[in-house]
Amino acid sequence: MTMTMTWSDLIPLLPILLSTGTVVIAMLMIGIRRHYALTAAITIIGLITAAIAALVLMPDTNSQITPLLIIDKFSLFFSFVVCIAGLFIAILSFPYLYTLGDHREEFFLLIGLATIGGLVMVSSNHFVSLLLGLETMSMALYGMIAYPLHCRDVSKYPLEAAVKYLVLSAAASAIMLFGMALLYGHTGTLAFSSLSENSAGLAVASGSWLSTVGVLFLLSGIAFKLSLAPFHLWTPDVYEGAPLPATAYLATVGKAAMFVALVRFIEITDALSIASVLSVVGLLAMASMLIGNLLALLQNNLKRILAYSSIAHMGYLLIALIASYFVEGSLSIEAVSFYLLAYVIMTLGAFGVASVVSSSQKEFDVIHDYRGLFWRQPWLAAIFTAMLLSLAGIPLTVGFIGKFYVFFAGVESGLWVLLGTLVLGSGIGLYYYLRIVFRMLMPIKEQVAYKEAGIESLTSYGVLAILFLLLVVLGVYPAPVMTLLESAASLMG
Amino acid sequence: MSPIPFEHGLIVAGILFCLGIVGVLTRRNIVFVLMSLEVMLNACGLAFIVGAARWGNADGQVMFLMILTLAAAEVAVGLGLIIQIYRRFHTVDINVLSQMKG
Amino acid sequence: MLDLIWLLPTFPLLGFLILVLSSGQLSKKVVALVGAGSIGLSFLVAALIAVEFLNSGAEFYSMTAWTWMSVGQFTPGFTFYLDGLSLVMMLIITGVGFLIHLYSTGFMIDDPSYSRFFSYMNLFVASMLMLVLADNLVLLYLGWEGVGLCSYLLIGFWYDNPANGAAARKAFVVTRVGDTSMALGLFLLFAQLGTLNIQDLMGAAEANWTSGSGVAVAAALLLLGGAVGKSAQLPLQTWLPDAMAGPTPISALIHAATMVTAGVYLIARTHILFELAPTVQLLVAWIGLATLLMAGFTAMTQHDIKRILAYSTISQIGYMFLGLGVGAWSASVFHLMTHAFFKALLFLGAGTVILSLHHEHDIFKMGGKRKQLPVAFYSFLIGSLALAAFPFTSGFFSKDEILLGALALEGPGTWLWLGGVVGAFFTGIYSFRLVFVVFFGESQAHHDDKEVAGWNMAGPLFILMVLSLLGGFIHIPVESVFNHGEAHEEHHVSGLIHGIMIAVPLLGILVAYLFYGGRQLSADKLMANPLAAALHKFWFSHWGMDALYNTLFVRPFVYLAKLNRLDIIDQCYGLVVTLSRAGHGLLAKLQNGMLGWYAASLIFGLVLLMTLGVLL
Amino acid sequence: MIIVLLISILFFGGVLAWLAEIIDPRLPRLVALLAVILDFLVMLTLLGADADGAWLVSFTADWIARFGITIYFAVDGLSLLLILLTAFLGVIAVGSAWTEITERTGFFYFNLLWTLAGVVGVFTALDLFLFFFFWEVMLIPMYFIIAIWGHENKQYAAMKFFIFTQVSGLLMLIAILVMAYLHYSQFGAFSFRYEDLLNVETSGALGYWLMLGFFVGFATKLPSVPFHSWLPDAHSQAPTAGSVILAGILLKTGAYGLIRFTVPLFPEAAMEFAPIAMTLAAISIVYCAKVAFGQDDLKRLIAYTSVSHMGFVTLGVFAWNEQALQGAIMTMLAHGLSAAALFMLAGGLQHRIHTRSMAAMGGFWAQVPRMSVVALFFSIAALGMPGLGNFVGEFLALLGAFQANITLTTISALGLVLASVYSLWVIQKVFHGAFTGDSDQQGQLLDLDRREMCYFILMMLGLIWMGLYPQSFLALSEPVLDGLLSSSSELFAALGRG
Repeated sequence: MTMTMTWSDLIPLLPILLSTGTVVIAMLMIGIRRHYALTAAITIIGLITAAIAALVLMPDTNSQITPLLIIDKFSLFFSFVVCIAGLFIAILSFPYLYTLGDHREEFFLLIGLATIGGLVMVSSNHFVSLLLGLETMSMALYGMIAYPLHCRDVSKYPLEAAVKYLVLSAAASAIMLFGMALLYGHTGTLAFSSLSENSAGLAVASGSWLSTVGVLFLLSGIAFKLSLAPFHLWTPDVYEGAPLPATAYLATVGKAAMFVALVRFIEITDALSIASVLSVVGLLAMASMLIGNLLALLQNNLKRILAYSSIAHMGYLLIALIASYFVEGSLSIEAVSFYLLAYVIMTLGAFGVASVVSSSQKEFDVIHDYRGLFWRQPWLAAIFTAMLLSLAGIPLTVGFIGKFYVFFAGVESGLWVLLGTLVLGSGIGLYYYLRIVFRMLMPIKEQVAYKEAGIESLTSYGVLAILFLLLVVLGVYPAPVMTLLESAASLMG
Repeated sequence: MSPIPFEHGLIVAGILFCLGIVGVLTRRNIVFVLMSLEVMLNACGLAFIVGAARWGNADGQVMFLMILTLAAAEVAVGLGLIIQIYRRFHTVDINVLSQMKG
Repeated sequence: MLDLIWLLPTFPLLGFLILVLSSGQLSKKVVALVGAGSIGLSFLVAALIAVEFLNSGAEFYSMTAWTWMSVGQFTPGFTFYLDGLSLVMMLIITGVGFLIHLYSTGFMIDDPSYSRFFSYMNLFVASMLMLVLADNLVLLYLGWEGVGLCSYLLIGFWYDNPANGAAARKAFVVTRVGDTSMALGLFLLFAQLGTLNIQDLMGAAEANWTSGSGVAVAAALLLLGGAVGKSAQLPLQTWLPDAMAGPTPISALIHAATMVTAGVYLIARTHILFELAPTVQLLVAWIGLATLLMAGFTAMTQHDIKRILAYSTISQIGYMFLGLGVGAWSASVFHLMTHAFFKALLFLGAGTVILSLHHEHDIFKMGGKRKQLPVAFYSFLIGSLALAAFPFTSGFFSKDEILLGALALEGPGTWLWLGGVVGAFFTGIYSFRLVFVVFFGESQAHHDDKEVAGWNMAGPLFILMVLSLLGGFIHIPVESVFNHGEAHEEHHVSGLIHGIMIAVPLLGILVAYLFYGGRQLSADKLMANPLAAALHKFWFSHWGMDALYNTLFVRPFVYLAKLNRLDIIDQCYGLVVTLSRAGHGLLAKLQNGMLGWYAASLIFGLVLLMTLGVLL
Repeated sequence: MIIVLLISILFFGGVLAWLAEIIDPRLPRLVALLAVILDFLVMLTLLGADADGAWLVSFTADWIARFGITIYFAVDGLSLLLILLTAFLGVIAVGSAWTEITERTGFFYFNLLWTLAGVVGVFTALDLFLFFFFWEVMLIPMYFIIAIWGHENKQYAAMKFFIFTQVSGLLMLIAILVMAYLHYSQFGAFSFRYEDLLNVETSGALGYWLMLGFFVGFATKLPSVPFHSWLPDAHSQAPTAGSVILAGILLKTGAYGLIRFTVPLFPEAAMEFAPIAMTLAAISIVYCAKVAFGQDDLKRLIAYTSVSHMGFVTLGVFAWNEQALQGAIMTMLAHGLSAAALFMLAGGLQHRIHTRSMAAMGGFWAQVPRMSVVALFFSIAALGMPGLGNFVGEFLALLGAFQANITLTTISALGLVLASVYSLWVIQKVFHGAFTGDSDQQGQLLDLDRREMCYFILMMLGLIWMGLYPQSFLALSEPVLDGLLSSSSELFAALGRG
């Protein structure tokens, strides 16, 4: 293939281009005249168009744009997910930042930027594009995490969170890069496709010490970004310190995009065929499931609980990924994709509920703040409960279908030990999810003064409603999405 | 003159990388921590250059450029945050940033 | 007419329902009418049926009301089966039952929960009739449990005294042990022979099992377990004395005349099975003998008028078991009947005494009541004569037959006979000890007490007196039931034997007289002897059986139950919780918020992966 | 179709009840009552249905083609009996909550009806995915019922209940998935349909493990030792209606699962496992009877007796012959009524004297004669008095089990004795003896009112009917059992059993 690009190549890139355009316009807009609502509107519209573009392109697009990006059903599906997630978070952050003093507009800029990074990551099959996407997103995230910093009355510790995230993720990136360098040194290429088999017959899968060490370095870096145990320590602090929308973004898009890239890398280069890598991934999965759930067990801070539970969920996802190595067919990739989708939906929902009652001045992120919510705001509580039950993998919710998928993948490839751990983990998980639910069911003693929801937060309620619908519909009738994913996943595996 | 063998270059890069790591671990002054991160990143860059030299293709150099930009950006943001830290705590010791735990 | 047999249990059942549903709204008159009347009606029906059946000369008659359940080949039905044996039983139950109900209408008149009493009584009679009329063992079991339940309810009738409740529970649980063994017997029989219809069962057993075969022995043993439970024989006899906590008519009806003899009925009913298991049958005899002797000894030491009668009941049923054991089937049934007469008489008499003396039970607090309580006196006199088998009273004939039957048995027969005779001697002693102490000698207290005995109480007593005296001449039509295997050959017994059997009870009575009547001999002197005292104490506690069972079963069970109140298994799950909490605490410690530490963990993870990568 | 109707009546009835609260807080209970009664009537129409093949009625629709998952309901005699029980106890439960539940009535009856809907789904779903779906669905509303309207220690109880059933459920899910996958590898297509999975060849160690997966799932719900420890807490903490549903119906889903799935799907493995299962059953019977006797909390006591009684079901199922199975089923039905009634009585007492501790009770007979008679009746039923339903069940179960395993049956028979011990102990402690309540309660302890009486009388009649003419129930389940037995008989013959 050539490095040159034709105009026709631009069409598949539309999602990326559109979101980039959005950012540029928003930036100019801010430069000309600060207007909160308008900036938000631009970002939202831009992301919507990008999402639509991805949706339109999805049915029949499968092209390698330069060696860097591959735009196929799989990447487009996740481009769509990323855009929508970004969109929702943008909508949610509108009321959240509403009361923040000045300079509120740039936040949407950062969301846009991060989204670009995410889009690049999900469609990258080259180390360069992976690095670009990843770092674009990370840079934006630093900004988002530290965002409320400039105004006096901010409850949480954005600074601490930002610094921790900056230093650690930079270190992680360095480790990842070193792994890339080793692989490059071993095979002489940076493209996944040629990593699998190159002219010199030096493949990643060849399992020479260089490639093994390289893959392990790479994995460590990725494991950090996915906050898999034992690389998870940063997660709760950053989640807690960051403003809710940033946390939501980090937790959803940040994780999802990274995982998609990982899937692509593994699937194309077949890195799991290295025995040691396979077993290491397996151990990562087990450790994440157990440690994540155990850490969340008696945690009282909602954000931290979700942080820990995300660790566990990444562990669950790894099971499906490992399964993809054992069996033919696309089932396990489907499982990964569906679970990611489910994970994004329910995590967004959970953070969304928290953010509609919170503002940048006062966040309600201690589970005790939600006592009696069921009797104060039944619908909000119902949504929250649904999200938590979904995270716990109870039927009628998308989370159950996701878990079902993972179980099936695991069963297909006979990963009994991992499945056992999964059962154990879920058992522990139930405890802390139900703890929150129980708080909401408690009779109301004294009112917790939530942020009074003005007209500006209507949209975010709308978002929650949509997420709830998705949760239930996909939980009860997932067939259409399944067929879509089946065809998308069949491109790999 | 004969080219430097691939392994040697890699070993140098590795040593550099480890130095960076040691720096990050041992330093409590956040400025030095950032510098150590730079060292790590540059170690990667070196590794890429060595690889490029081995295979005689440009990808390595391209990657190095990317790494430079990345490092620059990291530092930019990092320094911004350091200023904030200094404003608040009048110190640049990283251990002041330990209010969240458990 | 015969097809009206279903009416027998129905009348009492209706009575029960009426009394329960009315929930104490009816006046005592109506209650009495319903309560006693229902039994009276079924006695009438029973009598008519009996006449017709005997005239018809049929071997048996059976009618099916409906099929209870049909599961595979297991198809017990609500089927009534009438033959000589069930005929006798049915007449005893309805007849004596009616008299006792009649008596109760007077006896219980002051009791607040009058109708509750009669509802239980009616339910009891209904179940008892079910028991004896059942044609299959499952239906029999229904009656069997039913009477147990009623016995429980009636013993605990005065529930506000916990002691009565305890006695009632004891009675139910102890008999339940027997019942369970019986149920197992049923399971075994069904598993082996594929039916529980008694007649088919007996046929099949005879056809398939050789005498003394293991299965037969096992089945017979299990049934025997049930029998000893209900009939208060060794080793399950301990409940009966306590059962005296109930109102006296109850003791008369349930714990003397009818229910306690159910065990005898069961064995007689399934006698073929026992004949197939000679060892078990002999065991029945020995159990009977041991029980009658033990109870005899104990009866001589008791003070409580009802407990004396209770032990005498145990001992008399011991005779019946002895008879069954030696194959004198009809003799046992005969004794069952006569015993029903005179023991009911005695209990009702006792009831009159107790009622007249304001619920005084201790015989040594009575005395000289001959004039004061004539009706009771004559009841006791006649009853005791019959009980002691005074010549030509009803008890004499029946006991005579049993002992002769024992004698007829080769091998241990002689010993059994001897034991029986010794028992008869004690019977004489304790029965007349009672009479002399209560009705002769100088009066202790309650001088002015008038005898409470309205017509409805006196009437039944008179009838029972007559029956106790002349019951011996009744002929019970049970040959057709026991036609096989009965010790028929009328081998001649020497006059000496007869002499002994007549003399020994009289001797007993004489001894009783010497001690308590004429006071030529003094029990107190006897007591002075430590050995005798110890023996007395030992016998008084009925050979320490209660204490034994308490330490063996009751206390350990209660102790364990209390000990494990928290359910050890639940605790184990608690352990899991503790573990995961500990794990949480441990891991949470690692989240110390130190950036340096986090970076270190990052590197540590890297190194870990490397090492794993190298190792694996 | 009619089955879908059955379930949707309850689902929408629930929603309606919730909405009705807006109009009047006393309206939901009415809505709920009507919904359940309507459901019951619709079920009765099924009695007339004539079987097409194995099922009286069945309904199939596509759901998730990717995995060959279908919406497949079917009803046969067995399921019919159980859903009838469900609806009947549903009525009773609504009645028991009538006055007890005063706050958030709408949401309460919503949960109540959804639990019932879930249970009906469990009893009728024959696509194992669908089955599992309902299996989990019925838990959530139950969790709410316990967690919101429960007593002092509700969070612990609700949590324990949920986690136990969930974790065991996941094990079952794995087993189900393996079955579907085996079907794929043996017939080339995923399927969760009952009939399809019956054809799956499951032999050897794998089959054994799968069977265990199902067994644990069901034994936890049943519950059988050692998975029983959630039950005492759940029962004692739940509001009366909750206990009624739990003891009356939810436990039965476990037994149903054993009969419908565990043994038929894995005959060989089940055969191999039978001795262990029966041992567990015997232990449940005796052990829990003993623990029950040690309790002071009345509801806890009854809860343990439930475990003890369900032991007879396990025993019967794994003895796997006609008498035993019929016994198991009768026990399920009879225990459904008797346990429900006992819990209602306990709840009634707690409602009156605000404690469940038997130490604070005694001599209530004179105070509340009607209640005492009712209590006496049901304790007598519980201890297996002939002429009442429980006897038929337990007797048949033991009768059948005896043919399978004499020793264990003998041990289990001890349960009959122990049952009499604790039942009579309760009567003695609560109703007999001298009045020990607070003196101010003397005389002002309310007896059962007309409404309560009519529920209890309904249940009494039910038990008497079962006891005197069980044929009308046995007849319904007989064809089902014949089918099951004949399908496994030759295998059993090969193994020298049955």
